[in-house]
Amino acid sequence: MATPNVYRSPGFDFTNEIRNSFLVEKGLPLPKATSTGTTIVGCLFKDGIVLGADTRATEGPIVADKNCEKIHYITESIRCCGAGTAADTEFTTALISSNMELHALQTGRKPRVVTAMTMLKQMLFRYQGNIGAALVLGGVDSTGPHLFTIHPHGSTDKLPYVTMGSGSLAAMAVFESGWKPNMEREDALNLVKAAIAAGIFNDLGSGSNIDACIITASHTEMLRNVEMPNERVQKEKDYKFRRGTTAWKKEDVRKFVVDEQLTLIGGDEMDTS
Amino acid sequence: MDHFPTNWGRPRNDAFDAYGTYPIHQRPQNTPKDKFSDGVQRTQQPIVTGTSVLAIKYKDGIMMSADNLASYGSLARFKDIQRLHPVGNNTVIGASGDMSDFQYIQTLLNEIIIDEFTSQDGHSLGPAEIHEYLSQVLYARRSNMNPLWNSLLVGGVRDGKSFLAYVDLLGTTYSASTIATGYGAYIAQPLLRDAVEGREDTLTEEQAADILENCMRVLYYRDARSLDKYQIAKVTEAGVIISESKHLKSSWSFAEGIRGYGAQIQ
Amino acid sequence: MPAMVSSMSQQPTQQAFNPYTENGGTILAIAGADFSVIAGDTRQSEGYSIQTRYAPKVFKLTDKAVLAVNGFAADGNMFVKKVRQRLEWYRHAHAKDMPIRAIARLIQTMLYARRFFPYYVYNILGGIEEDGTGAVYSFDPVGSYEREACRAAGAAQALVQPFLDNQIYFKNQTPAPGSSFPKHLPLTSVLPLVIDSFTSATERHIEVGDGLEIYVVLAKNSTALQSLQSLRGAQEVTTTADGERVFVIRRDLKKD
Amino acid sequence: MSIMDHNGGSVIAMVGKDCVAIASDLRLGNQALGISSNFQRIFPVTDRIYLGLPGLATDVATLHERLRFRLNMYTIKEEREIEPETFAHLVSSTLYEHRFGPYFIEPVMAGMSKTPSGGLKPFIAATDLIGCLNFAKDFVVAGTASSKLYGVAEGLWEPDLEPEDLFETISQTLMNAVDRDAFSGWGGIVHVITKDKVITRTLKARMD
Amino acid sequence: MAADTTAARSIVKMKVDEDKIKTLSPHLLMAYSGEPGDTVQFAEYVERNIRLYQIRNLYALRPSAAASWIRRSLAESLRSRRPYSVNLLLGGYDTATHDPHLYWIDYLGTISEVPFAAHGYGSYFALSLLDRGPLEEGLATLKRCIDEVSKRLVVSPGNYKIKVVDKDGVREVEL
Amino acid sequence: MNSFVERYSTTSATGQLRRAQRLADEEDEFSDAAWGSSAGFGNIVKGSPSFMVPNTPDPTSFLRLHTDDHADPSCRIKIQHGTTTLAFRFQGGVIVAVDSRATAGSYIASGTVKKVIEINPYLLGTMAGGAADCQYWETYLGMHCRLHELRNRERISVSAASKYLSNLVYSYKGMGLSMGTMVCGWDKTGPAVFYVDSDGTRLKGDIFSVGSGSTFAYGVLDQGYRWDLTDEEAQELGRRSIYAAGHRDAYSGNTCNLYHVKEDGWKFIGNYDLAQLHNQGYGYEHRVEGRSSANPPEVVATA
Repeated sequence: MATPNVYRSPGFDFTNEIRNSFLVEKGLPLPKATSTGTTIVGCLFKDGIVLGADTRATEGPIVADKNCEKIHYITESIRCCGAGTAADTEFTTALISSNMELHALQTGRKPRVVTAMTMLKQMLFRYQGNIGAALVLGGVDSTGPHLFTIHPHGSTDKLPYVTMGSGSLAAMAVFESGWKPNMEREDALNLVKAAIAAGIFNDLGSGSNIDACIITASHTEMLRNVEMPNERVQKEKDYKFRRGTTAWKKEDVRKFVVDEQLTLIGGDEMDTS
Repeated sequence: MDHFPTNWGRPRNDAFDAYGTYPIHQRPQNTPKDKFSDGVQRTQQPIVTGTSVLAIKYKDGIMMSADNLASYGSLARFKDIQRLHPVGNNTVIGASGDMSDFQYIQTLLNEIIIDEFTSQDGHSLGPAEIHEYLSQVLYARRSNMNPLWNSLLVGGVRDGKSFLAYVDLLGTTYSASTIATGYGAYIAQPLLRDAVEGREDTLTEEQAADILENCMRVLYYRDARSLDKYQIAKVTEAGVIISESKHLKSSWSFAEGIRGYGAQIQ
Repeated sequence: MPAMVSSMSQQPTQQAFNPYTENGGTILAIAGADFSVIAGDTRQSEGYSIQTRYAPKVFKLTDKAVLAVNGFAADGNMFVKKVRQRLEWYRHAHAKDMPIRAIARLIQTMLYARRFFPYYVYNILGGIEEDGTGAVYSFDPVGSYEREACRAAGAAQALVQPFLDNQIYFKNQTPAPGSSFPKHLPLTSVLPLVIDSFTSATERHIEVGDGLEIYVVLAKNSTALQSLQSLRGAQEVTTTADGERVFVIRRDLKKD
Repeated sequence: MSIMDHNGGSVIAMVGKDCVAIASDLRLGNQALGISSNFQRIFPVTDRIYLGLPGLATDVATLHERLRFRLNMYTIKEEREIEPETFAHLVSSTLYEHRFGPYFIEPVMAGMSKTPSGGLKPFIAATDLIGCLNFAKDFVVAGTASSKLYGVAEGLWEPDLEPEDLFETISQTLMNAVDRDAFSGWGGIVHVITKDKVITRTLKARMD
Repeated sequence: MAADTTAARSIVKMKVDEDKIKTLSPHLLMAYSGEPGDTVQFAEYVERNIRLYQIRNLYALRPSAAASWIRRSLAESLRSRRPYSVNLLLGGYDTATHDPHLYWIDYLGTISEVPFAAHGYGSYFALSLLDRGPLEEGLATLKRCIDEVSKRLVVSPGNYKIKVVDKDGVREVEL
Repeated sequence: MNSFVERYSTTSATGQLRRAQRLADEEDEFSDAAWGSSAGFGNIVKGSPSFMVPNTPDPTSFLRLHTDDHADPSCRIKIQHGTTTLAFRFQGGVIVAVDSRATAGSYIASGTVKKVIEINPYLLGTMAGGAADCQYWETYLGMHCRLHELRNRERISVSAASKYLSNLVYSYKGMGLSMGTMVCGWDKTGPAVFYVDSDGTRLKGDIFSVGSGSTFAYGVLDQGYRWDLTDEEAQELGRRSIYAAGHRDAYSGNTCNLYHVKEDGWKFIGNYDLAQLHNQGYGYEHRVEGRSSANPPEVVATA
C-alpha cells in the first residue's frame, strides 16, 4: 500500500491536474478563484513613495472581504500592492519577501527595490501569466525612491505615478490631472487618497476603505484604513432571536473543564516542610 | 425537450448521445464556456469610429465636448470630423461609435425636425423628445438585430430645465448630471463626477469649460484613439453654440526623467 | 402552422451582436394586509462601471399598481412604456383603471409574446387588489407568474430573498410557546426590513447601491397611513383624491 | 454546473462574544440526486479549532486526510497544539501548493485562539480554493449557498452575541439560506465553541 | 435484523450471468459498475490487496477500514493518467462490533456511509422506494426495487445476482 | 434599407405612422387586436397569437444561448423550471399531485408555485418544464375549451382538449418550448389522463409522472398502485410519491398540492408542506427511529 511522502519537494504540486482536466472533459467547468478587481496606485513625491489601495475583495459580483489588506510587506522600506488573483498576489509577495530577506542577510546590505522587481518579474515570467498577479512595487533604497508596476506576464514599467487593477483608469485620471513633480508629503498622500477614492466610487470592483503607505528613506508609515468613507449605517432593526427559536434534534456537549470535586481525606494540612 | 431526469425539461442538445449510453451519468455538456460574454463582440461591426464624448450640466445649461478624430481601426483616419451635432434650437447630440451610423442618425433627425417644422403646429422638438425618439430608433434597431453602432449623448435646455441623457446601440438609456461615453466613461467620468456632482447649479461657464478641457487632456494622455483637437458645445436658454476646434496643450516633459522600464539607470 | 410565427424582415444580419446586457440592481416587494411596499435601488451599471447613480427601477402604473423592473434596462424601460400604453388604452375603453390581477395577466401575455426573443426583465408588480388586500405578483422573463407575499429579484435576489423568508414568513422559526407568528406584518416593521435588506445587499453585492426608492401603496382607509405620514421623507404621489394612496420614500445607500 | 456544485454543501462560521460557531448542512448529492443526509463536512482539528470543507466530496476526504497528516507532523515537531492562525496558514499553503490543479474545496475555519495574556479570543477564517485567506471580524461563508448565506448573515449577524444567541443566529442563517439553494440542505449541524466547551447540535431542518 | 443494509445488487450487460459482486473477505462484499474493463480490473486489484492484508495480518480489514482504503486507491487512481471509472457499493458486517455497514463510493472517490444505496440509472427509481423505510424484510424490499427498475427503465437488465452478508458470512440467495 | 420613393412620397398621416412604426416599432400587427380588455388574447379570432422571433439565422440557438441555464450556467435570462408532477387514474377518479418548487439555476426561485392549472371545473393541467410555457398554453387551452362549450353546447372531452394542446405546441416544435403536462379530467368516458409534451407526444394512460423527480415518484407510485384504491389511499399515495421525489431530487420540493378529480369536477384536497410530512413520519429516520440493524450476539446469560 502507498506510503505518504512526508517530505515533499517545495513548489507547486500538480497531482490534481490530470484529475481536474479529466473532470473538465466530463463537462464540469472549473470554478474561478477569488480575484480582486482592485484599485492600487503608487506615486513619487519629494522624499519618497506613497502607495495606496482599496480594501475590497470580490468573487464575481459578491464582495468576499470588505476590509482586506492589499499592501504587502516586502522589506521594511519596500512594499507591494497586489491586484488580480488574490491568492497569487498574496503568495508571490510573501515568497519574494522572504527571498529578499535571505538576500539581505546574504549580502549584508539593505536590499534594493530593483532586486525585488527583478525577482518578481522573473518569477512571473517563468509562469507565463498563469500566476495572475498584477503588482505595484514601491520603495526607497540607497539609490533613491523607485516605483514599478509588474504585469502578470512579467513585463514591468517604471513611472513617477502608476495605477493597476480594475479601477486603474479612474485612479490614473486623478493622477494625470493632479500629479506634479516634487510634491510635499501631505499633498502626495491626499492625491493618492483621491485616486483610490475615484476607484472606490466609480469602479464596482473596488470599494470600502483606503489603505496607504508612505515610504521615505528613513521611515515607513503604514496607514491602514486611513479613510473609511463607507461604514455601514446603523441597522433599522435588532435581529436577535428569542432563545429556542431554532428546533434541534440532538445535542452533544464536550466540556474542556472536567468538574472535579476535591474531597480532602482526613483533616490534616498537607505536609509542606 | 430533454427527458433525462437530471436535465428534465431543458432544451435538447442533439450533439450527444440521447440514450445515455455514457457509462457514468454525468453527461457531457458541450458548452461549458460563458457564451454570454463570448457573444459580446462590440468591436466587430463599427468601421470608422469616434471615441469619447463628455457632457456636464452647469448653471446655464449643458456643455458637451468631443474631439475631432475619426479612427479607422488603429489608424487616425479623419482628423477634422465634427462629432457634435445641433438638433433644432435647443438640443445638441454627441456621438461616439460608428461615424457612418451617426451620419445616418443625423439625416433621420433632420427629417423629423423638418417634418415638425412643416406641420407648423406651434410645437417644436426639445431635448427630451429627441432623446425619446433616438432611444426608440436605437432600441428598435437592436431588436431587429441590426443595431446602429453608436453611443449618443443628448443634451439641451428647454423651459429653463436642462436635460442630459445617454442612449446606446442596445437602447440603454439613462440620465445623470455628468455623462461620458467610450473610454471617457472610465477615465473622465470620475473626474467629472468629482467636479460637478452637487454643484450643477453653481458652476459657471468658465468653470465648466475648464473641467471639460482638463478631462479632454487626460483623455488625450490615456486614450490611444483620441486627439488633441476638440470642440465644445454649449446649450443654454439662448440656443446651441458649437465652438471652433480648440487645441489642447499637453506636456510630456516628465518622460525625459525616465530611463528604461526596470533596472536601467542610464 | 408556420404562419403563426411572424418573423421580422428577412435581412441578412451579423451574428456576433448580443442584443442583451445586464444593468445590475435589485428590486423587492412585500405585501401587507392593506398595503404593499415596492422598492428598488437606483444604481444602473454595466460591467464594472456605474452608468448613473439615479435610474428609477420602480414605476407607478396606476394609483393601486406599481411595477418594478430589473435586468436589462433598455428592455425594462421599453416594457414599462408598453404596459403603460396598454393601461391607457384600457382606461379609454373602460373609463377605469385596470385592476391589479388583470394587469398581472396582461404582463404575462406581453412577456410571453416575446417567448422566442425574451425581454431580459424580471418584473415584480405590487399594489392593492380590488378587495383591498395588498398583493405582489412576480414574473420570470417569459411570463410565468404567481401571487406572493414577498419577493426579491435582480442581481442580489439570492442575498435578499432568504432573509425575507426568515423575517416575513418566519421560516424555520419556532414561535414562543403559546404564541404564533403574525400572518401579516404592519408597515412599521416592514419598512425597516426593506431598508435593512438593501443595506445588507449593498454591503455584499457590488451592483447594488447609490439610492433606494420605496413605493408604498395603501388601500383605502389603511391603518398604516399615520405611521407613513410621520416618516422622514415620505412623499405622496397619488393622482386621484379618493381611493388608494401611493407614497415614495427615498434613502441613500452606499456609493462604493 | 461547476465542479463546486457537484456534491453541494455549504458552511458558515460566525463570531460571537467569547465564542465562535461553525455550521454546515448535511447533504451529499450527486448533482440533483441526493445520496446521503448525514455527510459531515466539519471536522474538529484540535479541541478549539473546527474546520469546514465545503466543495467536492472526494476532496473533502482527501484534503481532510492530508491536513490531518500535516497537523500531526506539526504537533510532533513543535510539541504543542496548533493555534488557529497558524492552522489557517497551514490550510492556505496546502491549497496554494495545488495552485495549478486545485482541490475543489473552500475551507472555513473557526476556533478560539490564545492571546498573549492567556485568554481566549474568537477566530474565524476562510480561504478560496487556491488558498487566499480571508480573516473576517464578523462571519465567513462558503459553498453552493454562499451568496444566500452572505445575504442572510449580513442581515442577521450582530456583534457580541452570547453562545446561545449565536447558536440561534447561525442556525437561522444557515437554514434559511440553504432552503433557497437546490444543492444544499438536508439537515444541518452547528458547533458552538466557547472557552470551556463545545456544543454540537443537529438541526431539525427541511428535508427536500 | 440485517435488513436492507446488507443487500447489494448487480446489473448484467454483455453476459447474462456475470458476477458483479466480489467477495472481498468473509464478511465483506463489493458491488461495482461503471466503465467496462475498469470495473473488473479494479475489483480484482482490491480483492487481491484485501486478501494480502488478511494473509499478512491474519485478520481481515473491518468494513470501515476497507472502505477508506478503497476510496483512497480510487482517489489516487483518479490522479493518474488512466483513472478507473468505477462506482462501488461496499457492504460488510463488522464482526467486532456486530453491526453491518454500507458504503457508497463513486468514481471520484466520494465516500458516504448510508443505510441504503444504489448506483446507475436504477437508483433514480429505487432510492425513493428505499426511502419508505423498512416496511418488510430486506430481501422483499430489494425485490420491489428490482421489479420497479425492470418496469420503468428503458434498458432494464435481465437477471440479478443477490448476495447477503451477515454474521454468518457471505451467501448468495435467489429471489 | 428603404426605397427612396416610398420614403419621400408618403407625407400623409398614415404614411408617417407607417414610417414611424417601421423605425421604432417591433411588435407589428399585434397592437390593434389587443385593444381594450382582451389583452394579449384579442386576436383569438385570427388563430393563435403571434410571437416575435429574433432576426437571426438560427432563432432556436439564439434562444438557447441566452436562456438555457443547464448547458451554460452563466446565461443571464434564467427561465423558471417546474419539476415533479404526477397523475393517476383509479376507481375513484383521478388523483393529481404536484410539488411547488421552481428553480432558476441552483437558486430556488419559488417554493409556492401552483403547478396545477385549473383549466375549467372539470379539467386540470399540470405544469412541468418551462413554467411560463405551461401557464400560458394551458390558459389558452382553457379559453378554447370554453369556446368549444359555447359552440357545441357540451363540455369538451379530455381527449379533445389534450389533442388541441398537443397540436398547439407541436407547431412550435424545435423552437425551444419546454412543457410536459398531464391533462386530467372527467368526461363522458369517465376519468381520463393524457400526457402531452412539447415534442408533440400525446399519450393516454393510467399513471404518469413528469419532471426531473418523476423517477422517484414512479418508484413509490408503481409499488403502491392498484385500480381499486380507496379515495383516502389514493390521496395518500399521491402525497407520498411527491414527498419521495421532493426528498431525493434537488429540483423538487417545498410543498405538495393535491387534487382529486371526480365525476362532479375536481376538488382541491390540500396543500402539504413536505417538511411537515417528513416529520410526521414520512421521513426515513422517523420510520427507523429506535431500531438498529446492529446484531450483537445475545449475551449468554448464564447465571
